[in-house]
Amino acid sequence: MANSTLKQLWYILSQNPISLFAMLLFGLFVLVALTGWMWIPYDPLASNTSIALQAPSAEHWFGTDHLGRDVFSRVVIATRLDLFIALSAVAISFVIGSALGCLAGYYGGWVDRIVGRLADTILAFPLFVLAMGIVAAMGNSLINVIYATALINIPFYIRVARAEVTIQRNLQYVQAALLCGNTHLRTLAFHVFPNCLPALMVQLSLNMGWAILNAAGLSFIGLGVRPPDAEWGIMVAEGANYIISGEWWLALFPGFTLMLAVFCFNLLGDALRDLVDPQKRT
Amino acid sequence: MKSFLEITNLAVKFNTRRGEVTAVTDVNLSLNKSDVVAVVGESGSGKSVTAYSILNLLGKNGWVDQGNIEFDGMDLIKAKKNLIKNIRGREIAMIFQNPMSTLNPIRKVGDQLSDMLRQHSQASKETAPKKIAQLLNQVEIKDIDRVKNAYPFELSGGMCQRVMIALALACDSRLLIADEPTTGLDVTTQKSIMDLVSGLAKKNNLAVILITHDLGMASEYCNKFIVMEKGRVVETSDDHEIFKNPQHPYTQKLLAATPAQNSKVEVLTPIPPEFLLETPPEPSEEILLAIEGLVKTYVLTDTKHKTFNAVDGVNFKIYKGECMGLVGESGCGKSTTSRIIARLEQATQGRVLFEGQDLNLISDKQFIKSEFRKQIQMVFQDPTGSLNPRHTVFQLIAEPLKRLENITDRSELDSKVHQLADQVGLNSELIFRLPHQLSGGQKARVGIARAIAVKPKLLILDEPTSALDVSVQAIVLQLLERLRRELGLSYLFVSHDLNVVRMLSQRILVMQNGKIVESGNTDEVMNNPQSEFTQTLIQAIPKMVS
Amino acid sequence: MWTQKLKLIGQRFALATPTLLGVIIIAFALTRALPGDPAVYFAGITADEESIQQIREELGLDKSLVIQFFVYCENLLKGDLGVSLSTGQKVSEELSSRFPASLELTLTGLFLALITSIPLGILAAMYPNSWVDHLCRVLVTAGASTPIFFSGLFFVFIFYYLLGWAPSPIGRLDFIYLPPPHVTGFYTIDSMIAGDTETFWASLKQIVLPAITLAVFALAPIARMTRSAMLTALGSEYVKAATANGLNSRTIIFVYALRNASLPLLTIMGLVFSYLLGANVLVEKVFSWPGIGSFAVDALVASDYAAVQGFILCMALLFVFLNLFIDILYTLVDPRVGIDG
Amino acid sequence: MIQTSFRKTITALSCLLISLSLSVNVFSAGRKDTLVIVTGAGVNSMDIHRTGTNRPSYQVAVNMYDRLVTFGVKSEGNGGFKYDSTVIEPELATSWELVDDGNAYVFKLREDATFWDGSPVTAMDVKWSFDRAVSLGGFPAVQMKAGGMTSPDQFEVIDEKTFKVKMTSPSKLTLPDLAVPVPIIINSDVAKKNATAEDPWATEYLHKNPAGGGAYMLERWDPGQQLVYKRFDDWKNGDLPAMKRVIVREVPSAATRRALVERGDVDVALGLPNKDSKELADAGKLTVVSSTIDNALHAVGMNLEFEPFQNVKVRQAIAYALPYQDIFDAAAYGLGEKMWGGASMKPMTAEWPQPFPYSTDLEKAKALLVEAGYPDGFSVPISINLGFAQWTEPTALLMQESLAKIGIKADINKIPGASWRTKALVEKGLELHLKNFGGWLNYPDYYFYWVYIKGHLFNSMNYDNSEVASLVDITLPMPVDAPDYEPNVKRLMEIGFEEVPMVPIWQPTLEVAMQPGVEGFVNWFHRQLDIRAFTKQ
Repeated sequence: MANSTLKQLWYILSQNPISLFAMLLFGLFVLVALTGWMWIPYDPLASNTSIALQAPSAEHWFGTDHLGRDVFSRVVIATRLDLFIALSAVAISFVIGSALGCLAGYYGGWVDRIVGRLADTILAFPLFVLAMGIVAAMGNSLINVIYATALINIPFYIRVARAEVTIQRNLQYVQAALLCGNTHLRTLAFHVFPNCLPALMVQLSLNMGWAILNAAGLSFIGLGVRPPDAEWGIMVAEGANYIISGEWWLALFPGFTLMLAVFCFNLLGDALRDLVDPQKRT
Repeated sequence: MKSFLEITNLAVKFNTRRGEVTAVTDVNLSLNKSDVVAVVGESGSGKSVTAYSILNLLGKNGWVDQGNIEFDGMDLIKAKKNLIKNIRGREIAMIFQNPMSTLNPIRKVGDQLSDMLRQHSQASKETAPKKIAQLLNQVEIKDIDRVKNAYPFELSGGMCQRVMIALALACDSRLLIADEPTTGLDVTTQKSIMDLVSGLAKKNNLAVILITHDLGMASEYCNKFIVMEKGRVVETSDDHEIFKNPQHPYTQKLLAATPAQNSKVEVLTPIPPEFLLETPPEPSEEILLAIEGLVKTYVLTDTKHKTFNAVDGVNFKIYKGECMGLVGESGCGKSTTSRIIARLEQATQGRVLFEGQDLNLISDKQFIKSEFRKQIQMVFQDPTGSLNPRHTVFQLIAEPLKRLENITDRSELDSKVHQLADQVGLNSELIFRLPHQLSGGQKARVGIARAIAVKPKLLILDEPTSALDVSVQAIVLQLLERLRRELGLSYLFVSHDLNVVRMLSQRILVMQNGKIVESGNTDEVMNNPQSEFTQTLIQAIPKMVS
Repeated sequence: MWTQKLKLIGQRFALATPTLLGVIIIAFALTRALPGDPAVYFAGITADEESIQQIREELGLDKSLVIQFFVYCENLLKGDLGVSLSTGQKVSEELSSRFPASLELTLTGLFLALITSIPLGILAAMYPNSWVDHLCRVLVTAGASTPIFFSGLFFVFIFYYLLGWAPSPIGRLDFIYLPPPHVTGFYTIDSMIAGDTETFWASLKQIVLPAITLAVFALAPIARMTRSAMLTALGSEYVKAATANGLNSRTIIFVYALRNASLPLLTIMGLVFSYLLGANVLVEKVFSWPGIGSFAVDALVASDYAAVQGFILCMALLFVFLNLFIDILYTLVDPRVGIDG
Repeated sequence: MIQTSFRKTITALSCLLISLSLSVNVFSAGRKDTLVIVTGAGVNSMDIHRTGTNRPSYQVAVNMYDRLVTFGVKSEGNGGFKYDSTVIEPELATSWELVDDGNAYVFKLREDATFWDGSPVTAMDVKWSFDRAVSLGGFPAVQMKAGGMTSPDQFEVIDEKTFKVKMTSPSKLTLPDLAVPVPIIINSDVAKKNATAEDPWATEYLHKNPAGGGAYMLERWDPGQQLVYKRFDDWKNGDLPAMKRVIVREVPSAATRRALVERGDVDVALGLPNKDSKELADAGKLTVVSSTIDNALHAVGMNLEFEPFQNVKVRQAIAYALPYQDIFDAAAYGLGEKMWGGASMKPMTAEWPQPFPYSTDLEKAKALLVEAGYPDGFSVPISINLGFAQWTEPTALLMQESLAKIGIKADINKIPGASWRTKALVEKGLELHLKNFGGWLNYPDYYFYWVYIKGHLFNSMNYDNSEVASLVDITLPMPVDAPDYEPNVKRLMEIGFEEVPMVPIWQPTLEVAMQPGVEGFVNWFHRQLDIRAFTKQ
């Protein structure tokens, strides 16, 4: 059984070298996030104005920033923070969104209508602007960036969970579960929900990328992460002013890493979807 | 002289997630003009693949690995793409199962016909309407103007299939491949479609390949027979001799399993199981379930306050130990009735008296905790969909025990589950498998084991075999009959197939438009039907000519 | 059938009402929660307590939130969105003058995205798992993965600063040109109407780079949806039947598959559009585009209640109407809508 | 077949794109008499008296309106000019004299001065305008008050061309305060025509329609995009400006502004970050003007509400712990005047601003902390204004690092520009923060008045010292040549040195880059754009 799943995984990966690449990249990011602090060459926070704005070299692979900090070390150490923000945000929206979506999809009626309106209301805002507003209103802190990112992603989980539950609800195993003496809520939680997980996992992976982009966008306009903490978005923002004057490495490396991380999660979502449902891959 | 269509040593392979798979090997088939050939087999026998390879419709991941297909002297395997394109629809036409989804859902029927005509230069923009009318007339469609301007969803399944046939006839093709053309249609529609196809074939001198799982239909409409199993041809016959004297064991098994007008449940397998040879116990006089004035009303969502009675005043009784058949076409309300009895839905009106207690008076919450939840169980139509894909066989069978019998002790559960598995003939090594690792018959057994786990008094069988191949159906029917006798269960057997219901039931109810139109003892209903509807139903059953 | 469809459209309108109400409430709550006392902000650099209090009263900020809300709703009904404190203009005027700029940019971006991503998606669906498919997937995913502020900056750096191909990123028109007479508010269209080809080219040049930045970002959802919808359509029974009937591949792909695939595509257009409007905020910042996105960011930073609320309402309205438009389009393309719905 | 059609589409598209990009003609700054300026901030009103008018809008008051008097302007020799706070020159008034024992000024108005509509400028217009400035409340009233003008009663029309300003008591600030952007002369006939009962001062009208007689008129204003000035050819109140048309375009991104001026697409770029300015100056292709802003300081403020900072030793410890040179290098790029490393705790001169007597000495800082009873340090957030992230952020980062070395743990608290005023200046609740304040009137006592007196807006440190309060009170109206002036000012500075509620780091500069041949940027105390002096070859 495990063997056949592995076999299938291998088949998919061999058909899709890009998915394989994404998996490897994902592993790399996780590894960097977990162990980065052990092997970075410089203290990512230590400034040294005498070597500020040096181009990439053997000592400083990605160059140094305007305070003489090592860009490479900062990019590496930022991995953990970025993944943490995205993961927590996505976890929150996953829990809330899928719970609401499942209830709406299973019970229908007014529950569905209220949840649907809620999702519509959130989606009626340009999401990035809404996130900005929330952070600005609730206070400029990391935790609020997480909340804001979580909130704007909730509708997507509602939609996916709702759609999936609506399909699953009509399958006969749900009725079989009811006949076995399960209450509706229990049936939903222990029978229907686990079967919606694959679709939700796909959404989760895709949303990770989204969440990283969103958090980076917010810190780009100065919300969220506080300096001197290294975070990709804020590093691009800081570096943006230096591009025109020729110090491209300040923005390029964190921006590129950010792109690579989002890229990796998007492809991973694709690969997951392939595994879950080859027809639905988009 | 070479025959009209000659398939020799055909082997087809597919690239799938599990690697390269051989779908058919060594298939030989030859057919002459005006032949009507039946390719018979159960699912996975390779009958459709064979048909698709004729027109090179195997898709991107399939290919003809070996063999030859020659049509009227043309080599179709080596043929250039353009040639195949011109043969498709023009020389060889095809009709499919699920006619509703084989027509472009958002294009008017007339336009689709016109696409076809103009593609093959059978008509110009000006002459197309006339030609379309002719075609529709040919397939016995009366209100041509409506149908022409209709979208497929506005037509019934039978009507769509007629349109498909019209498409197939549009270019006066010489060979028609009909791939299970009546699957998914009601019995009465089935007959009219098949009559139409065979009539047109005769009239237009069409050769036909009929791909079907239904031996009865094959015997009624065809003159040549090919039986396939697991990608191989096991038996060929140029006449109906095959029905009298099947050579291959598989053909024998298939033939036995196919319900005929008079077949009994015990003879569905070549060797009848012993337990069925005993005389069945007489049903008791005690009433188990009484349905009185049952009504279920749905409010239609798209129109204002319009309602629709799915079940419209149904009355019947089921005695202890009896199997009651409930027959009707799709949408007649038979499923709703059974779901109300199983308490998966609430009745709008009427009483459901189970051992004298009106179940409708018990609230949902209480019902789940009450004894009744155990006493009424159900076996579902779709063996795959009714098993939670993430639960093992053990979990599936143990679920009702845990929930309803409150058995938590692992060893007790273990022994009970094994006992149940044994009872339904499920090998104990399958117990930790997941549903997708089981065959259709095994899944059906799991469903039955689960349903009888809490020792119900009434078991509702909702089309329990309609998704199964006939050979599997035979075994499941026998299993059900055995369980009824051994455990003294009462059944409400819901099905669209009179022939199947007949074999298990002592009494039969026929339903139409939410009402019961006929009820009585099985023999009476079958031999002397009173209502017109029952008569059509019985007539529509394909007769095995032997 | 048509009356039914009209009824359906009416229903959609009704459905939008609670959404709008929710938007008004959220907008109000959100903006009132913004930190920073606008009275202090607008009192000016050397104001004292007294003048701040005076301004606070002037703005109605001394009243309770409930009263402020009702006053706001009342004004709203009168079509009065208030005065933006940071730009000093009426919010309604401000929005209506800036709105065409955002819309022109977003629509151009969307148009560019559509004409590249739909063919890409179709190609990918026609050859699934081929190199074309992989390449398409990598390209669009890379586009969607690039933070828009990052790509915008580097586009400007490369195409304006280094290569000099693109004009300076200073909004809708270069200094030397005057905006064309206002008809639609879209400079490209208005200049065409006025017959001023020089201004037309100038405005087109200005819009190309920001629109490409946006388009790159929007490629992915459209291309992927096209691909999956096309795959579904191409794998469907009716395409198989059409193939068996010998229809040529052009008819099959465009008349049979693409038209069916356009339905799911239509449903995500609303989302893509709002996605683009959100992305607009950052693009407008980078390219100094005088649209409502950059206006909203500035207003948000300045705690400019009226402007933020106006912006949000404007967006919500736009979104509701857009969805309505899509619904109507959908009803027109898909005959099934309204019958079994 | 389909493929080919796609390919065609794509090829056609790329051809279109390429041809578009190739046909771009690089527009070099354009005609001789038109000047193109890019700036980061946008004008939001034509009326400086209105509530909510932002600082960049003061340029309208400067360029489209006249005042009675103005400050002198002197060349700095680098293509730039600077106002001279010591010289008051005529603008609308040709002469003035102190009357009534120094309690009033009488101004003679220029005989041939007209507004744009050709009507003559009269004393009635001046009176109406000044009445408006003191009556509308808010910022203009406060600024007028600084010059001792609070009530319309103080303004008197003597005749058509003679105007009198009465003071409640003599003050050296009254005349300079008439040279700031606030007391503009408005065409009162036009304004009154557009006034209503609810709006007697025509704020609605003047908000969008300037009505003045200044050197430039409004040609076009697209809020949030650009402001186009057109020269008023009959301007009599100064030398007729050289440029006929000036376009001020808003470009929020500093990097884009740099690119525009560097590529020659615009004539002048304002508000460049120090780094860009320095690099452009080093490159030598452009004229870069970098001049210090009078009476302005970038400083670290310590809030005395926060317990450790109540101890002067802690404040001094912080002053010794700042990495001045690093900050000056990384945040100011060496542009500006250093404000550390002063020679002695007593000021030698009355010059302001002058370096404070502190420099980086971590040992001393550590010792002071121990003395103050904080041997293990403490933790305190550093609050910075995101609106000025260019300098506040690197400064805070370097401070944070350095303070950590003496045991002070400081988290950086970023506050959006909009909330800064409330949090820092009104609530005065920020413990450790970076502040900048520049006094419009260039007197040290004026600076101390705003920053060192309890309750005053810019005293975000909550510093309270009765000696400072009384000294400022006495000194503020005092003429500069009064005998007590210098000792008083020195004493103020001495207290500032000793008590250090705020530690200045450097005196900032204003950075402007111009195309070669463009001259005439004036560094005004109000830091806003004056286009009247620009010339272009």
